[in-house]
Amino acid sequence: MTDQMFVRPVRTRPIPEGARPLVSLKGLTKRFGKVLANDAITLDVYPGRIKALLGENGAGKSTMMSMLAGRYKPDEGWIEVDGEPVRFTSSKDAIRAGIGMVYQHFMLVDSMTVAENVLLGQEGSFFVSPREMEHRVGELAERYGLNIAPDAHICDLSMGERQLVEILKLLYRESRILIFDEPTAVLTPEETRNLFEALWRMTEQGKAIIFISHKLEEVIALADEIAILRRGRIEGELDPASIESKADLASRMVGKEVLLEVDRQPAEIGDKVLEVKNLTGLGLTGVDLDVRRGEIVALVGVAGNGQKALVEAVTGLIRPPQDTVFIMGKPWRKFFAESTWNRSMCYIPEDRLGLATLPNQNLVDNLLLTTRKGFAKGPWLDKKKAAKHTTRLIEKFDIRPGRIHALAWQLSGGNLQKAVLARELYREPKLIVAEQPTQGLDVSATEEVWNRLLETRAMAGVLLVTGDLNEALQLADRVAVIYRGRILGVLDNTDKDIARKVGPLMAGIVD
Amino acid sequence: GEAPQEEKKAEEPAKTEEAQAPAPAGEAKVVKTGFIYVSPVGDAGYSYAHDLGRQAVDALPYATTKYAESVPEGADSERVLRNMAREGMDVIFATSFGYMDPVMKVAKEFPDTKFMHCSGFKKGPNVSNYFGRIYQARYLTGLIAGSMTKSNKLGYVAAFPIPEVIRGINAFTLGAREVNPDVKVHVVWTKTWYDPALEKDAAKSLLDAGCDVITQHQDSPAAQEAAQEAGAYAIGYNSDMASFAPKANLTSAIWNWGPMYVKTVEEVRDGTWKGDQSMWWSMQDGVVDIAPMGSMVPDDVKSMVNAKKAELMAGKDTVFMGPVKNQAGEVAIAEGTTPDDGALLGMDWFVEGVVGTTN
Amino acid sequence: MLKIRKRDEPWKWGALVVFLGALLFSLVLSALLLKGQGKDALYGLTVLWQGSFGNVWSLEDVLLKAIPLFLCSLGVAVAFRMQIWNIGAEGQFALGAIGATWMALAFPGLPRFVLLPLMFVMAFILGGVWALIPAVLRLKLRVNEIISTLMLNYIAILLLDFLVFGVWKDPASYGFPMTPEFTEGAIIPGIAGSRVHWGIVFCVVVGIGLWAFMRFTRLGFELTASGEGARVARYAKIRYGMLVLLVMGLSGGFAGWAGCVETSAVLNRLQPSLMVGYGYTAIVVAWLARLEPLNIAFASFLLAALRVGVENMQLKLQIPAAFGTIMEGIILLTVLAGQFFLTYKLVRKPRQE
Amino acid sequence: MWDFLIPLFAATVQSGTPILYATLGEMMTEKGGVLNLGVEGIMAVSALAAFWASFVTGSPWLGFLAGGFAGMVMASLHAFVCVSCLGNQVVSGLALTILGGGLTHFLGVPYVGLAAPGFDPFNFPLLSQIPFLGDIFFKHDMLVYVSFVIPVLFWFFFRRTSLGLHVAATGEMPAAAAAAGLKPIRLRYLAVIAGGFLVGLGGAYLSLAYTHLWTNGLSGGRGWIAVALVIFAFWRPGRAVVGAYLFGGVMAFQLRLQAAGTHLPSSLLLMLPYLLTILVLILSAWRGRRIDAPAALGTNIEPEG
Ligand SMILES: Nc1ncnc2c1ncn2[C@@H]1O[C@H](COP(=O)(O)OP(=O)(O)OP(=O)(O)O)[C@@H](O)[C@H]1O
Ligand SMILES: Nc1ncnc2c1ncn2[C@@H]1O[C@H](COP(=O)(O)OP(=O)(O)OP(=O)(O)O)[C@@H](O)[C@H]1O
Ligand SMILES: [Mg+2]
Ligand SMILES: [Mg+2]
Repeated sequence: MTDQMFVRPVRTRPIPEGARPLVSLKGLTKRFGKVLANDAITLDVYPGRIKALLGENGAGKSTMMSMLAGRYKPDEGWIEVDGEPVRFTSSKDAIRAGIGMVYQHFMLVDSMTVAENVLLGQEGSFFVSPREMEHRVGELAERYGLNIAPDAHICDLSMGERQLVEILKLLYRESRILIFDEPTAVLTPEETRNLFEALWRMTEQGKAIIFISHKLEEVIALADEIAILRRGRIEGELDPASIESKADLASRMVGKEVLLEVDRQPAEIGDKVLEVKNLTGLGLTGVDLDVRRGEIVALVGVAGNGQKALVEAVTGLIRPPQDTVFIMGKPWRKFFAESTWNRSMCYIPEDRLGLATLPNQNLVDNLLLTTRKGFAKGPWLDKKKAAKHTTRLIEKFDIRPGRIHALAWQLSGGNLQKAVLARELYREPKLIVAEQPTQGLDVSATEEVWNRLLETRAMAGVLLVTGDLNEALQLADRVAVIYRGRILGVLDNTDKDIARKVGPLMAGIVD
Repeated sequence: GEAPQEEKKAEEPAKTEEAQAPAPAGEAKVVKTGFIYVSPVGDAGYSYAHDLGRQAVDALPYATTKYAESVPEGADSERVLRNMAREGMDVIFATSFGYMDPVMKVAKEFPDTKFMHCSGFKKGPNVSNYFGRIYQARYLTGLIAGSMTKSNKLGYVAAFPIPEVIRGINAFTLGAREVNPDVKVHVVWTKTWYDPALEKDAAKSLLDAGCDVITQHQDSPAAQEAAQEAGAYAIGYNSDMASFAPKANLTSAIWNWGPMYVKTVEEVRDGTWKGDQSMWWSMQDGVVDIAPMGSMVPDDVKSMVNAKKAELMAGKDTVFMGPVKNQAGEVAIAEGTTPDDGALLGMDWFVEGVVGTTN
Repeated sequence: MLKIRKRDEPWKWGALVVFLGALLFSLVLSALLLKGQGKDALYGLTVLWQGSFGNVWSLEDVLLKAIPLFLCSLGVAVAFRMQIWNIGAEGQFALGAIGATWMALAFPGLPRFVLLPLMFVMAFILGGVWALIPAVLRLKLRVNEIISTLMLNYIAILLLDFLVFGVWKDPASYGFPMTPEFTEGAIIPGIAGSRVHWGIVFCVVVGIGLWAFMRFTRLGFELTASGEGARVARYAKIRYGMLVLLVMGLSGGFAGWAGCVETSAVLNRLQPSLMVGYGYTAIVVAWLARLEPLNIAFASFLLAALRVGVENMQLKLQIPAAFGTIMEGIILLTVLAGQFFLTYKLVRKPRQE
Repeated sequence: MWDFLIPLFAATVQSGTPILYATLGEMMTEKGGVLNLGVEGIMAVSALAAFWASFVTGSPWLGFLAGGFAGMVMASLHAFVCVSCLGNQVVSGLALTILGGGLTHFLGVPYVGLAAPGFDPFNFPLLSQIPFLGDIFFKHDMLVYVSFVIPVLFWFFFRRTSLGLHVAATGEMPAAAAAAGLKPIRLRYLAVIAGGFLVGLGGAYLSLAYTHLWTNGLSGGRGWIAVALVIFAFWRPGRAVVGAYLFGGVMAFQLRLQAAGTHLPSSLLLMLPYLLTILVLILSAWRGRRIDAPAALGTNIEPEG
């Protein structure tokens, strides 16, 4: 159903006769210590076309693009622009060669204005005038029909607007090759559509676009050609026209059969595990929400509409007003005063490395982070027992690398998420708050996380906070839409029209 | 004052070697002396004055000297003292008050070493203490300041409210009020012996408060500078500070340890040195003095001061002769009496005419 | 061409190698400095060695000096572990001395086995409270603890001054700033007649206790975990505020104990000369020891040796005492720079084309 | 009343000046994302260098520059340890303070108590004639007048030059700066070294204008106060001026209180600047604008590839 969300103007465009690639990668190899991130990659990028790059987590997509953007230097191989070999020593060289990149995490300075960010490094003169800079950027935005105030500070902008600023940066530099690393992860369907339209417009002007995404439907809808990367190697290039279905593409990418649908059997509904009653404050207005054991309630909305405050209030990171939040029937204060390490609540935050784990500690210590009370004997900690349980969890969840002494930062995103999940489920929670649990994960990891979450319904209620509508529809029993701190509606997933109803609500449109 | 600096440098290596070489047989006994100072020797100030004394000893043909500077008072000095004693020093001069307890401790461990402790009050079989009556010099400078002031406000930048400093302030005040009963002496404490920036600030605050003669009980000449910049007068301390502020410096109250240090070392050589003594040397002994007065001091003042100095040199110490009133206006030293040394050494009150507190 | 690579595994003996390298480097630099001053560098270093380890009494001195350093560094290390930058050990040391003195002066007649514990308790309390001020300021008002602890150092020293120049001044001291000498019961005795006192045994006990606490207890684990920040602590349901208070209280208490031991065993009274900067050297020690209690014992012994040895140099070569401080600074900077190699390595880059 | 206040304010300006230089220096460093707690040590070393240069050459201006240069040298040590070797910024700063203190004590011994040519107060033409203000601001030495200009330059640098923008971007988000084609490592070096230069000028002020005499421990805690003032000033030069003069004022005031004859114990009066520092931090925290701090302050840039 989500496949129809993006409709391309022209389905396929053949490479024009005699067209020369704008950029060619010639045998690029990059190692990080023992990891061979990129292995002799050879790839051509043609003007006026969108090339999608597909691959599992850790396949080496970002690494490859970072070399193209001058951030990393290749160990072997070289890059050719317009047929000429080039050597980039810094981003500046790449920018000069017309290569622009929008990183997975936006590279914007929050405290500066849009104009300052766009012109950073491109001011053109030693002395600058804020007024003049804003003028220049304003004109540029107008020329491309992008609606953005050049004097706004980045910290006041939504994710979609920030993306526009990133695009403005590339436009200002007149980049000919535009690289987008998972640009849609933080966007609403509406914003994604706008982005795609902007991308198509840019290809019409002869720009080449490289697009990295884990969302297969987007790739199928957008790309002129698809390159598949597996374990650092190019496995082959596909013509989107030859792809039969998402599942087909997925199995070609992973190299084995992948089911893309999860099997959601209704579970037995139990008591209320979370109840939010008329919560006003913390940027929220009159929020009512409840989650019962056996169901998954998805809270969808564009990032920055109050989800963060709600999640932090529920999970005890900030204090909500009195008598608004009840967990397992107990008032917030009472619950957190009495909560035990297991059989209560667990939180799977968006920030896996910074919040959910200790980056510089090993997996045992990271297991202990939330379960330490289970391994305590009086004041003492039983680390031996913890190590044993860690080993067991590593096996059960297939966390790689399978060593208990691996440090958290060494794990890939998917494995880290699995580790967090393993730990939190070990606590046998009654309420799970999962925030963007599959963001940045590839299809197979996503599938695994989804299945785990569905399984937990047997013992717990799940509050799933996500910006990915597809995910919400796949998993949730009920979907609550949040906009500007208000819940605009709670829809039952049995509703056939749900997909059509949620979109407008996310944009704040109530009929 | 660059000359002494170079001199010192030039002779040091030679001296060190000499000290290591065993004493040539058949010659008279060599007296090994050690000095420890609380601050760097530098070119002015308290430790510098002591080091001039050391140099006088060093010039003796039968004496060698060693010194350690910037030795913190307390536990560290104990170790330095012990090391010096182990090195076989015959006599050790510990020149700061804070070395008192360490000296007493180490002296017990090394009964054959003789210890001279400056400015303290404890003594033992092999420990004597000594100090100088710098208040006599202070009194003379007070006479000058009292004569020279127009605003009748004198400024005193002082380090710590300890008896030595308080005594100096009192003597200065008594001198000034002797020639000019309307004079008030304003005191600012810096709580540091040596911080030119702070001292200068303190002097400036006194100048701004209307003082037109500034003196200090500090180790740097910063106050002199401040006075000169403000067109006021200044009186130095420790050594002759005229060179730092030639236009402002009226005179300085100075230490001159050389003669007595030489005398002590002589006693050690001759075996006549005695422990368990308290020696408080005075102007008569040549240990304290005032530097030559500046040209701006009128001749009548000069001769008045010289007359008073002659009395002191003759052994007539009338600086604290009663009646002396305290800040509250009560008679603290009765008419016709002079406090004994014990009372002077423990002085912790200000005389009338001092503006400030002793804590 | 060399290039930087992150290590997959931490370098096993790296910390030791870096430390020894830093030591060597700073010795070479110091030798150059000596040369620059026209001294015989090799002789200088021999004298340094002699002064620190040359004979029994210098070893005794080193041990004596290592005691307050060790206790202060333990305190510093506990706080640093949690990324609380307590650089106020100096002030907490002063407050500990004040606390001990208070008890010693208030109950001079008590027997040793009562009075000494009383002094230790009060030193811990006052040192701890002094450290709790910045902790509370940080938690409730988000006041930067680096600055507040440092400012409290200056204030503590002036407070000590105020006391010994005022109410606690010994009437028999001729007005000089010092308290009366402690009674027998308030003095930590030497071990078997030597100058090394029982404080060293106390250090061993405290050191092992802290080591076990950090390594084997839940609170110790929580403390390290909180080092990642208040938010992570909240996430893990660790009582962050409570831990900050605990850690600062401990930190200040340890420094306070150092003050107590130094006043009681070495000075036998309170006087301003107590303050010689152990609190600052403690930071160097703690960092050199990578915040590990057992390493701290080693590092504080080493730095104490440096300090004592430098005095020997001063005496023999007329070198200013600050020479030791320079070496401390250089060692610390070198170790910091060298720790780069614990997580990264330089590899030869294959030449292209 | 005015007889008390005008000299007080004039003294305020003077004792605030070295703090102002140092505060701006630290602010420059922090704008680039590096915390340098070595201000105290840098000030001490540069005070000595300034003194030495002026003593040897007889030119106070050369001394002033030498102070700045020494500041740069010390700061580049910090930059090397933190920016290149990823050392802990807090500890490296402390090490610098320790090293600086040691170096000054060691190398300064031969100069203790010596005087070098320095800057003397003079009446600034015309401006010193202005009633009140002239007395307060324009009867000082040249370096005070220089310090009036620097905050303006500082402001101009960060608001009106591209280099300033680059430095600020590096302090906020080095990765973004790198992605924009800038060189964050170089920019950080620049910020730290330029900051060291300004701190060095503050040190030079101490030995060339404040007093013309050499001594150890000239900096006397001013460096630390400067670090605190940066927080108080919310990384803005205008507020740094206010903060520096506030401190100058308190230092001048407590001495004047003594000179006028107060009965408060001097120990307590001497605590005032330090108490004020804490108070100032409480006040700035109370206004609660954490966002003003450069976002990447205190974090190192990990090398890549
Ligand atoms: N800076 C680095 N240091 C060490 N290893 C790295 C570094 N960056 C990437 N790697 C490793 O290189 C491999 C490729 O990583 P890369 O980020 O390119 O993958 P990706 O395809 O972009 O994955 P994702 O879909 O998760 O974004 C992974 O194994 C990763 O762990
Ligand atoms: N996760 C956190 N993020 C930010 N600040 C925190 C965090 N945890 C604690 N703090 C700070 O520490 C202070 C005290 O923390 P503490 O853990 O004692 O919580 P509290 O608010 O006092 O709750 P209670 O008194 O109910 O235990 C808080 O007011 C806050 O300023
Ligand atoms: Mg990636
Ligand atoms: Mg609490």
